[in-house]
Amino acid sequence: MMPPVKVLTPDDRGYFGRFGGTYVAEILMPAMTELTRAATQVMHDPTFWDEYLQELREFSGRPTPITPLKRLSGLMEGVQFFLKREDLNQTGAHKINNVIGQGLLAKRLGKTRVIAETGAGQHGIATATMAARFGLKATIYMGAEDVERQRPNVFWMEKLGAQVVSVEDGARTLKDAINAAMRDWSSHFEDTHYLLGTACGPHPFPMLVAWLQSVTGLEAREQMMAHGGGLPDYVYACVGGGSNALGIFQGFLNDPEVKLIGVEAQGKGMAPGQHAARLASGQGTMGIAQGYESLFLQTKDGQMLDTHSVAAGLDYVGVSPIIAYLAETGRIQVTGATDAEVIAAHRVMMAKEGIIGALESTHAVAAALRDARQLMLEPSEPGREVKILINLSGRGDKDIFTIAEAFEDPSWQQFLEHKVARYRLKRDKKS
Amino acid sequence: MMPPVKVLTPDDRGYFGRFGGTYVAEILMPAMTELTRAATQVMHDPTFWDEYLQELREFSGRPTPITPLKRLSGLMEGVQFFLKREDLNQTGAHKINNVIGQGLLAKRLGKTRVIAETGAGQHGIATATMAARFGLKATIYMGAEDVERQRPNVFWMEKLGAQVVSVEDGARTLKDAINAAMRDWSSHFEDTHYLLGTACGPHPFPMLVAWLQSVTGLEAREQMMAHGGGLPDYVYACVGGGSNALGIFQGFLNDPEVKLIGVEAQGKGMAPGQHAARLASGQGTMGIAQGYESLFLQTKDGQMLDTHSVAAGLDYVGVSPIIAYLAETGRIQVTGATDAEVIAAHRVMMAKEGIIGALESTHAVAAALRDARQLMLEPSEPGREVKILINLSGRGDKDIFTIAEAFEDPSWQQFLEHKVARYRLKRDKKS
Amino acid sequence: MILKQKPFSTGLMGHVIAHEPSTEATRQMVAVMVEAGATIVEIQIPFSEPAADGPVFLAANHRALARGVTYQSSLDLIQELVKAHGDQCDFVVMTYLNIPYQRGYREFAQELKKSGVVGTIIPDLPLEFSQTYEAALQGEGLFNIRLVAPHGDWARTDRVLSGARELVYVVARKGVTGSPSAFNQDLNQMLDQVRRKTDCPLAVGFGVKSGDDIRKLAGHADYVVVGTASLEAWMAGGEAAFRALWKDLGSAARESVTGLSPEF
Amino acid sequence: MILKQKPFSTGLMGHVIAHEPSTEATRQMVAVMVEAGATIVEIQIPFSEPAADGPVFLAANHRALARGVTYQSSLDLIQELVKAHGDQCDFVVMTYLNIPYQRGYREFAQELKKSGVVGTIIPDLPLEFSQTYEAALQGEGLFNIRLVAPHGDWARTDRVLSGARELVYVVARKGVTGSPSAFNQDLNQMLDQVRRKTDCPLAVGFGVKSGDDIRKLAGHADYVVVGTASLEAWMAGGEAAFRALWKDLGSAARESVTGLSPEF
Ligand SMILES: Cc1ncc(COP(=O)(O)O)c(C=O)c1O
Ligand SMILES: Cc1ncc(COP(=O)(O)O)c(C=O)c1O
Repeated sequence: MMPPVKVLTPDDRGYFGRFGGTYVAEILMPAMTELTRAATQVMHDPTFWDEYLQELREFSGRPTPITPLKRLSGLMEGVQFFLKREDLNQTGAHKINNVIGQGLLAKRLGKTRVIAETGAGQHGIATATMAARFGLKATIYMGAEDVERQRPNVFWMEKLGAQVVSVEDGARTLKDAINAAMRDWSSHFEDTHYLLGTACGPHPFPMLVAWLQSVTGLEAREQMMAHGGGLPDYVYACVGGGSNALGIFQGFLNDPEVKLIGVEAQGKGMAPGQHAARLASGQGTMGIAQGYESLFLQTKDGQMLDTHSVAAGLDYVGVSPIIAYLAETGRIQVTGATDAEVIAAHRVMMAKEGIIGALESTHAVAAALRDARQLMLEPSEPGREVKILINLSGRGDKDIFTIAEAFEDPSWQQFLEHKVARYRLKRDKKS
Repeated sequence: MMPPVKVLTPDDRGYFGRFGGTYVAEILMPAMTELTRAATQVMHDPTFWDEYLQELREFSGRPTPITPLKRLSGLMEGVQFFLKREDLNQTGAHKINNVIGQGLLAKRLGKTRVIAETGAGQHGIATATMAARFGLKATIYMGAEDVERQRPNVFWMEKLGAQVVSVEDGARTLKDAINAAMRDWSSHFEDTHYLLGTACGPHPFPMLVAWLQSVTGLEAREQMMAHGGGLPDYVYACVGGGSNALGIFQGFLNDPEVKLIGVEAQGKGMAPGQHAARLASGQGTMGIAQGYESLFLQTKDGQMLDTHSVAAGLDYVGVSPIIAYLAETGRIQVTGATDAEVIAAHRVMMAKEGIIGALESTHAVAAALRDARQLMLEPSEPGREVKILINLSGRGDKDIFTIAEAFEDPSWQQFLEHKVARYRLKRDKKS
Repeated sequence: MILKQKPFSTGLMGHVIAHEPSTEATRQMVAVMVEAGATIVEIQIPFSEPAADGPVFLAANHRALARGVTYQSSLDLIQELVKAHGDQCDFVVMTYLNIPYQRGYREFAQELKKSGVVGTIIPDLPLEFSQTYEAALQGEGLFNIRLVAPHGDWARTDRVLSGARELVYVVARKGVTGSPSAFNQDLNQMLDQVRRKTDCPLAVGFGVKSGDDIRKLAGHADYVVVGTASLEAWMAGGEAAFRALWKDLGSAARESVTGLSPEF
Repeated sequence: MILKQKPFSTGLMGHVIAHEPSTEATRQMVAVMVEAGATIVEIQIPFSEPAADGPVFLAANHRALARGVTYQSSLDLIQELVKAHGDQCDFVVMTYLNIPYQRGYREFAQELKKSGVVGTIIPDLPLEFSQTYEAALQGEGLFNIRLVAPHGDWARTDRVLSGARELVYVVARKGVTGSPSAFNQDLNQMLDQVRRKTDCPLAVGFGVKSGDDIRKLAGHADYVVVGTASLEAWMAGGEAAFRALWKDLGSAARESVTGLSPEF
């Protein structure tokens, strides 16, 4: 079955309402046009979708399951939690969906190399993985700050054969990695596909990425109907760029009784620079940057602000034009979760359900738990249980350093000290 | 569909041929009898198998896919490689199958606590995960050597709510952890289920674990018939205790044209103490230890030898009585792979297929690649391609420390030094 | 025509980033440029995401913002520089679209007008989205300099050129500012082809770093833009090195003819 | 009956690990035990996987193996000790099944016989698998001491007791060697119940550490086995502490009656 592309088709300038567009250097415009044409073509080609699904099935184990959270549901009266398990994908996050889709597209376009930005490292790993499997060269741009936070991912990307470039510019995070990738692309678009990792950036990326990620939502709806006792009342998903949220939301856009809740990173609080909540804070303002028009955290002059989140993958200054559009139309609501709420929710998920979610995804869990606890949620039919579906976009193994630090785990610190001492000894012996 | 238990049913003393039995202290014998009765019961109860499959589907994302390895296959003429992707399970290995099955059984038996031994940490993580989800207490015994090698897994087990006990006895690896778990069990069998992680130990564990793991083989056979163009000619699986190998082999036991190859750890070479190849080395001799009669690496006096493998999960002195039995009957063959072959195969899998396998599982890959390269493999019908199915029992994220060391990665070492320096600074500030 | 001077020999177009590396340095740099014969100076208002700029300008943008340079302080400096040199040279603003977007295109145009600037260059504003912005500028009698790039899509370039006004900026190669370009046959052929499609003079930028480069463009380019090389000279050798560079550029430019047809 | 002495007051059964902590220490320990009145000495042949032993014996087994103690050197020492003390006391071997298994049960029995040992204790040999092994011992006129444990499955205990010979080892509690046991009513009731099912004298082991423990078992146990406490005393205070412990054990044992019926 082809996904319902109609719902999320932009106008012919690449706009969703007043959000979108293609604001890139002239040198890139033909590449954007070529890509738009190719994207539009495959979006109407059922054989592409089939090829895409087959690769996801064979390589990534799709469909991912829906897991009922029995113990968590037991904690609160009248509430049933379900997780959509994108963490069980190859490479441990939803990112692989988009990557495989764009990888197939890149091959159709005859490209021999892909480049990508990455924040949490998940998109970078996914891209490096796909490139290895498809026999493409890969260069991954990653903010120096994120390289530091997510070193294990860097290690694997390199071992998968990708070149990882640490981006030292600006805030040294995701937005700077995007700029760097764009710079590379403007020199190499002829043989290189820019494999953007979220539903942001210049048109056609938001449309293309959202379409590819819709596989999550289509599966989830079918699974809820078959095993979950019907449609959920609420769907929660974290919003970094917006791709995992759009992925799952698209399964339910035509079900008005299903409330769709995006969750942004409220970081350390609402002071500018301390969070990455573009919508939930009310602080995001219309702007044009990173190739598209949307809401950004910026000064009145239009300079992008620094952002913060414990989750590298949500630590981003802009937001998908499609998310901004759906929020403006009221079809989705956007809330947030703070670092502290996320660490607490992470603990609960581990201890009660045995699931180690990515810190990004745990934002959705934290907000759902909070809203349910505050009795803010109501079933669409009175008297029924409230069914809450949360998109667990990724797994948390990658976050071990961050989480060990958040918990101030002393044995982890000792372990690292011991390792380092051993490396030193070995080096000293050699020299 | 219930798995074909008949094939692997032991005699009433728990023996498969001349291998098996229940050699435990008198205090534990009633617990063993109770467990044997319960295991036998559920093995004939289709509702149990259904409940088991449902939990695996909902929580672990089964069925796991079969991935055709196109680029690897392209390297050699006339060979097609397929992977069975147990690495895509919840917690990243086949271990969760057995754990969920035994967890359901423990609940049927009214136990409120589980204990487990762990080598690589995968079984410990899986047990801690299941215990969190099922609301059971958990204690995990782990050789001190393995605690050191697999610290990330220890960290997660603790965060999942399990108590991890570092076992300082003996060689401080898997066998010592099993002894320690047995000691705990002999004090606490009334409320505690010993959740043994592989198809070893006293009867009924080999039978029970093999039966639960057969889910892999049943899926694999069906998938190969549906998408793989028919039965494989060869099935490769690594053999630590033997559970993943038995899991996949059971799908094909009744297909005599399918050759089943177990792969042991040949470590640094064939000198005693340098490997864990009980069968492949010809050095394993009949013995009784760890609760069962089978082949062990031991001195003429009957003292167990130290073993070595780069993969903690294969570094074990005994072998499943069922593996020993099937090898004796000639239904399976057992070969090995050295540490060096494994590191090389790991590299190839990452660079060519984008898959980061566990070092344990990579033993199977390494042997299959070597045997294929040496043109030792033949199709069951002349003229056809040779189809090789490899069981990828787990993913390799957990092995980052080991692999980074094997590759002598300098940036990883720098990263750790940097982390340690930062922890020190923070501590100094506090004090 | 808004631009004051039409070059008979190759025109020089200088580039500075407002207040970078310091306000005084910007003043001195512009003075030297004008002295060396620059007839257009492009002043960049810093932006946090200068997507079309290479490492040197990227770092300079960020340094300027970190030092507290704002839109307003940039405009103030521009106004001062126009006052000082406006009789000898035209000033244009180079910046990214988000800067005018935040101001409002109308207000932005009015403020530029007031400061004495004649036009703008916005590298992240493709033709498709330029209508409102260009109209706002035009409303104040200013113009937007369109960019043409060597992507090989001539149908597109035709569309870009069809509404171009005053000056066309021809990007010498793929990529971003700051890397060397090969000023060769291919580029000159492209310039000649562009010229057949427009009456506007052609400014060539991206990678021009010496008098030699200018000489290679003789007969094909009407203006050359010297950006990164100019800032690099200042950063490496201060005013002396900067002056030496512009002396070389100036004499090469004076010796070189433009590509404008005789009847221009 | 093979066992030489039937106790009227509570019998003392000592435990040593061959050559542990040293050969000389083992010699001295056995001498002190016999002097204090032990009539059975249990000598453990070290095994790498002593699954029924707690931390103290576990470590001792591994230390002994690390020092090079072998099956043969253990047998040699046993033979020497039987020569020295065999007139006052019986010796039994305690080890795990893999040791006789490697030797071959027949050969093992012959070698034990030759060394002068009268029986064995094999903690990891359940009734179900004991037939061949026990038959091999019996063939040489030796016996295997069966273990009974407080798991509450009396039907099973009946089966264990039904073929028991010479002595039954009653494990005082769940778990492994080396932890303290509560020598209380429950245990004594269990001992009495076991006694009703067998004619063999009952040795109680696991956790006996003092004369007081022995007094609490008076009238119920026929032998007490002192294992971990004995080795611990030696390790902590050498011969002096060891002698003091056994003096206490000896006098408590002499004061305590056994649970054997008067007609025994
Ligand atoms: C696990 C996970 N979830 C969510 C995100 C946020 O991205 P998006 O909003 O595009 O889903 C990331 C980004 O790296 C991620 O790794
Ligand atoms: C990934 C993986 N594969 C294989 C094994 C070996 O165990 P078995 O032979 O029981 O499958 C382990 C053990 O920890 C493991 O973690």
